[in-house]
Amino acid sequence: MATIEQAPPPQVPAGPSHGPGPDHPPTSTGTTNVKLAIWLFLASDCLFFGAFISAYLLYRGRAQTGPTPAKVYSIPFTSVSSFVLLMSSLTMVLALAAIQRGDLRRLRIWLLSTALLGSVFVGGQIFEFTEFSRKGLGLSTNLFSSTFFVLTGFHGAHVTIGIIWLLSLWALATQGRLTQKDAEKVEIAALYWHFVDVVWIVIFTLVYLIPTK
Amino acid sequence: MTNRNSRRGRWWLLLAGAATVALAACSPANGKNTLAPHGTNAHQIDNLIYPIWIVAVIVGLIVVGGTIFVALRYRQRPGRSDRPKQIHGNLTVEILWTIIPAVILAVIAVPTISLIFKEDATPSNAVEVTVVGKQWWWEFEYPGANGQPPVVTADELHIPTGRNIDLSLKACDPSLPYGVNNGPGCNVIHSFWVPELAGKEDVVPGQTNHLTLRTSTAGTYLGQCAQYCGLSHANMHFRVIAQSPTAYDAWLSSQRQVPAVSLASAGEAGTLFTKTFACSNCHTTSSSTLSTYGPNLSHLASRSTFASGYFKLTKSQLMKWIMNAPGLIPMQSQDCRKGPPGSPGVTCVGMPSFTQNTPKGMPVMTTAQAQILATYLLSLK
Amino acid sequence: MSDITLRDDSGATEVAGQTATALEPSAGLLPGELRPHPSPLRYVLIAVVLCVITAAEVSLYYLEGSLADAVIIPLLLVFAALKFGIVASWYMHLRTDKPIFARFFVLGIAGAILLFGIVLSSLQIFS
Amino acid sequence: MTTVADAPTQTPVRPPVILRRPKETTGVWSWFTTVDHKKIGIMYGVTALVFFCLGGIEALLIRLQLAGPNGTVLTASQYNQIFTMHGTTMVFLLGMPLSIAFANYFVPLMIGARDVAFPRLNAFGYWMFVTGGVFLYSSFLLGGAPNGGWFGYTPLTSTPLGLGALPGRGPDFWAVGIVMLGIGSTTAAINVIVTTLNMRAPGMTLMRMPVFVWMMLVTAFLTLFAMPIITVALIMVFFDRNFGTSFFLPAKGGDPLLYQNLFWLFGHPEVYILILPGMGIVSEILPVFSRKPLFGYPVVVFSGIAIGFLGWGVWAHHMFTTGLGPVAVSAFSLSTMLIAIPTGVKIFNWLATVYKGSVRLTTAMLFALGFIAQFTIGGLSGVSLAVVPADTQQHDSYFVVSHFHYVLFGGLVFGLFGGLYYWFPKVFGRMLDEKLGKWNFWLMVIGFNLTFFPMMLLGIYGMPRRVYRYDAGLGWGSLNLVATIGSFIIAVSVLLFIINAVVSRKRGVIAGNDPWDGRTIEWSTSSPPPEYNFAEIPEIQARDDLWHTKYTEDDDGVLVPLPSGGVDTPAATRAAAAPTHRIHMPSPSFYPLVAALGILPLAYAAVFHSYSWAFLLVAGGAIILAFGIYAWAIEPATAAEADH
Ligand code: HEA
Ligand code: HEA
Ligand code: CUA
Ligand SMILES: [Cu+2]
Repeated sequence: MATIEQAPPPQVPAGPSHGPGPDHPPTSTGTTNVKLAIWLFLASDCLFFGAFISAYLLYRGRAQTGPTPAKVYSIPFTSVSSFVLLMSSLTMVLALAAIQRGDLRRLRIWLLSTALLGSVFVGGQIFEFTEFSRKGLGLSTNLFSSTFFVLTGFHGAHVTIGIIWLLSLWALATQGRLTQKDAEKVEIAALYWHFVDVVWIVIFTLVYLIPTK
Repeated sequence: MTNRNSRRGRWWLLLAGAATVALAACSPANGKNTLAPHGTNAHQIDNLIYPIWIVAVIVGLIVVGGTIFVALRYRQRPGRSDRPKQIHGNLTVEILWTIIPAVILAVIAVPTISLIFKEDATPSNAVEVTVVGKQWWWEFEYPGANGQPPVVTADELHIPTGRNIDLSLKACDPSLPYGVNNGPGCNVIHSFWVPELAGKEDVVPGQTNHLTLRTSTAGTYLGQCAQYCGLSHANMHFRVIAQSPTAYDAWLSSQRQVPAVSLASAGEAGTLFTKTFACSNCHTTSSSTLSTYGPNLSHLASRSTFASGYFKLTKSQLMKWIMNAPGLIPMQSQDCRKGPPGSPGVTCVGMPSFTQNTPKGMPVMTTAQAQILATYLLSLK
Repeated sequence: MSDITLRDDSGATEVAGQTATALEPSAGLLPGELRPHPSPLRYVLIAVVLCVITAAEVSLYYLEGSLADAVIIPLLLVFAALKFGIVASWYMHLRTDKPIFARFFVLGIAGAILLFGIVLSSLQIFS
Repeated sequence: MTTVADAPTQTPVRPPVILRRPKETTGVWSWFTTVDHKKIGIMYGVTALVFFCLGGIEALLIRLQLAGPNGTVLTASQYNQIFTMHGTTMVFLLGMPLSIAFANYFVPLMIGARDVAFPRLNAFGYWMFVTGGVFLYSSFLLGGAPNGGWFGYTPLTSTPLGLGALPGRGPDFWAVGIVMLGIGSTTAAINVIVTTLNMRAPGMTLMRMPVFVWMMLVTAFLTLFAMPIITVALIMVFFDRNFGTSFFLPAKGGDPLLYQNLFWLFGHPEVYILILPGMGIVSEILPVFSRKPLFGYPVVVFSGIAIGFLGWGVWAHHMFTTGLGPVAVSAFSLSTMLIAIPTGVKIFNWLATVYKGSVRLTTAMLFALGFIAQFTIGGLSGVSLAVVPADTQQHDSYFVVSHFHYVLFGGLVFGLFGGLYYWFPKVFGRMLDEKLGKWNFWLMVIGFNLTFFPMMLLGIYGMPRRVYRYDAGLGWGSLNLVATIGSFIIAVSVLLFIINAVVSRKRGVIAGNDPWDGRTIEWSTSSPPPEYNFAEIPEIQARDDLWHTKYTEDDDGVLVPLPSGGVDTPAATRAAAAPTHRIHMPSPSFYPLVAALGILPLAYAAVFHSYSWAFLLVAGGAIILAFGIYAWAIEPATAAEADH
């Protein structure tokens, strides 16, 4: 028990070196609780999307009535919106890099652009959904449409939550309440955002690009 | 513990054997006892499971006995040191009690898997019957051979002894008239179980499962739906009547006959059946080839039970049923008189009451009317 | 004595565990990171790579019919996996972070693929 | 904040919060705002036990109905609601939360932490559990309780209300309620994992952690990965019922077996979620009352992990009769049998722990021993179920009902009761009465076996489960009567426990820090522990750290008390001493409760969305939820006054 005296916890200097400030006390694994938690959540979310994706894969060929996937997909359109979401990942890391440097102006710019790109994606999705229903493919038209809407809809809901999160961070940043030492707050949001992007990468391939009978 | 004393081992074996024998001996002769097999499949299962149960009882006795033993033997008491030796583990014994169960399980697995495949094999030279599970009764369809139409009946499955019966289990047979795949009331999972003949097999909408029955003992075996299927799952009975092949053939050809009394010649009963109470929305009495929403009644009187085999087929019982079926077996049938099943706005699972909950403008059934109907139905041999 | 527990004064619950692996403050690193993040330029380059792969994916789509499905589908899957891997390892920093995060993530993904793969094959999707 | 010395008077710039920061740490209101893991643990425990009584009363109704042929206590419709709610309650509102109660209270104490990693999230998880439970039970008053069985097979449950396959809105309540509970248990799982991985005291390596902590860690991972799967399945059920989709409606090509796969992909890990905590508790109790270390600690830990992994590969053993085909069925039969191996290792290691020990048959120990014996019976009947041809006879019969009550009641509940007797003194500072405890135990053993052993026979004699009545003349009457009598004996024993707990809490013998001569560090702090758990975070030097301050082994490995051992050691004194410095604990907060309350109207709106007023619920719920989350995010974990 005497060893406790020899192992004083590291005194963490606050200040320009934006290492873990007093908000980041030592932990057994050397990582913060929040970061561990967000990764656990993302791991769990893999099974969430996995279940929806498998339902989609099971049912995509089983459209009994109504238009088939090939009839309704507009690959150029979806490619563009996939591209937009992909690029939002870039702006997201740039935002993180900015706050790590302490460049708060760029932080705000990149946060806002990420949120904007995300909104463009969601907007595109809404457009796509209305387009589909115009072509006679509603949520309940057939199994393909049900699984499609539910899968992409829940993905869109994830994106929307991400947008709200980013805008909240942006609002904090504009009030000067998000500074260099809060880099981790941005990183957590970024991890969530990239995850949503990565899920879309999978959806884009499995749902849109792979040919259906 | 075991190899030190093989005499004790034998004692356990004896005890376990005795326990399982007792299990079988004390079991009721209730027509549903899995330990009283009369079918090939049920026999095979019993032969497989008895030795496994004996192993299980032995393992159980070792563990339960061991628990009681260590608790009592090493109990703290005056005169016993309370400073036991600190044993942190022992890899050898731990490996041992990993391997021994593994070996036991491997031994169990071999006959298990061989029987799985055996049961799955398509039976040769089999009598084919389609079994349709509906909320909450069973329909049986005998395919018509050489251009003959099929025979559709309910509640009682007739099979010939000494033959393989290949049952196709479906939730609905779309190939038959009115066998609407999406008709209400025939869209949930059931499970076909005749414990004394064979293990159960589910009836899953959208797929066809198979089960092979075979028995050499003529007799009546009780069956019941085993998968929870809603309000009256508990009442979804049926029976299997195993007959000699000649008796079976005779039965089947009698079922193929045109019903004894035609609707047209039934007089007032015909009007009541088709018009006044629109029984014909759900049943037919004129053709044993039709699958209908409710049981096909063309040869009702040739059965000994009705309503999922829940009631003996007597006139008084039948009258009670006709007048107020949901009073005898719970059903979700408040809407049933509003229109044929499946029509929009009609939530109907089961048979309505004709004396209660009558929609405006519709007649309430009198006892006299019920009697006319029952008499008519009981004339349908 | 009480100076030993000075960490307590930073408040919060996170006070509890203090072990040898405690966070060392080191410039530019967020907690849990082993190596610094790439430069913004590198990020942009990665984005370019991602765009190229996406372009390849979309062009593959337009080759459907002229190329056998047996070629297209595996290629598409490989491309998707590649993009997934790049984003996860560079943008999500799994490359430079402590391996514990990658382990969780792989557990989730591999678990999902394995389990749902079995489910789908038991439902005869592949036959 | 009882422990904080006078706080500075000057108030720093406060973030804009609308609700005043709650300060009370005692009194009724403090329970609504507390973020203390111990208080939340107690709340989990009490609430779960209340639900146990509700589920138990439902069980008694079931038993009354089935006591004889053609029972008339309940109608068919009532019976179906009752057994569904009984299963749902026992699994989601007793089993999981009571385990979480122990985890909440004891994981931080056993690893030497001051609190869990996310105290407010912890509170939120609890409030989700309460609101989810209340939501489920409110269905009795609002259009009928769930009635599709605890695994809610489709298409029965997913058929839209209007088609009438199942009466009432029960399945809607069920789907939404389970999703709510899932949110709660997922947050709890994340909390347990992060706490265990990150907040261990110095020296508390993974292989020094108490087995209970290990098992909770495995359980938390299972929860984390199982919950999303059932969430998806329930979302699809909900859409089928309400939005015209046909995921599981065969008439339009949907596949009911997809649901079964998804459900059991959750459901089987779920049963290990339920049993592993019990196994952890037993692994704590046995060594203490045998005065011997756990036999083969690493093997017990690894077999727990192995069960966690293997548990993912067996789900289709619930679907042996659905026509999967012989290959799939054989594979799942084998994988199911495989689980018996690590489980058996645990059983034998436990017996070896007691073997040649110095056994004190306290109530806690009796429950642990009862666990071993009865769980084994349940496990062995499980192996019989894994033998597929036999399962085709036993499936959906009372044999299965007997199997899972032997493992769930004989295992889980016995383990949890053992835990209650074992840890009650730590939590409340007073001992539970041992005499009443023994009555409690023996009545429960007798009642339990009287109830559930006959069910095994009933299954073999052909009685299907989930039937509200059976005919006379099937020979099932007397065995059912025995089961009913047994269940009332269980009820008496539970009643004795409640009396014991209520009385002992006030008048029980004062426990002291270490009443059982414990081995793990939760016994080194005072009973009940102070808000900050340990005045000083202990430095861990060995597995069973506390034991090493009291005892050692001589050359032959025989136990030898240390002359200066026990509560007088410097370490123990230090741990339990009054703190010499200020320890800031996270401050109470309203917002976890607010956020959870925001979800409640949303849940009702989901069920009643077709009514015109439902949008009011949506709006109200969304506003409350958003307010709760934002205020929570902005509010510092520790109140402003304590910051400087
Ligand atoms: C705590 C919960 C729990 C636990 C731990 C288990 C453990 C096991 N269960 Fe059980 N099970 C349930 C809860 C649980 N189960 C529930 C709730 C259901 C029904 C759900 C429903 O339908 O409502 C169910 C249903 C169920 C079925 C489906 C039955 C059916 O519906 O047809 C099967 C089939 O294989 C099964 C098997 C097993 C096996 C093999 C184990 C094994 O893990 C057991 C292993 C333990 C031992 C075997 C004993 C100790 C070992 C030894 C002493 C070693 C030596 C042993 C041998 C050599 C054999 N269980
Ligand atoms: C942990 C899980 C658990 C526990 C502990 C229990 C406990 C009990 N169970 Fe349950 N049971 C399930 C999980 C559990 N069950 C599940 C999952 C199902 C399947 C459901 C389905 O098919 O969908 C099931 C189904 C089930 C059935 C089958 C129903 C059917 O298929 O038709 C039966 C039948 O007897 C039954 C009986 C009992 C009994 C008598 C108890 C008893 O041991 C209960 C003992 C408890 C009490 C008796 C409480 C006593 C308390 C008081 C009396 C105090 C009163 C208090 C105050 C007034 C303050 N259970
Ligand atoms: Cu049909 Cu139960
Ligand atoms: Cu299982």
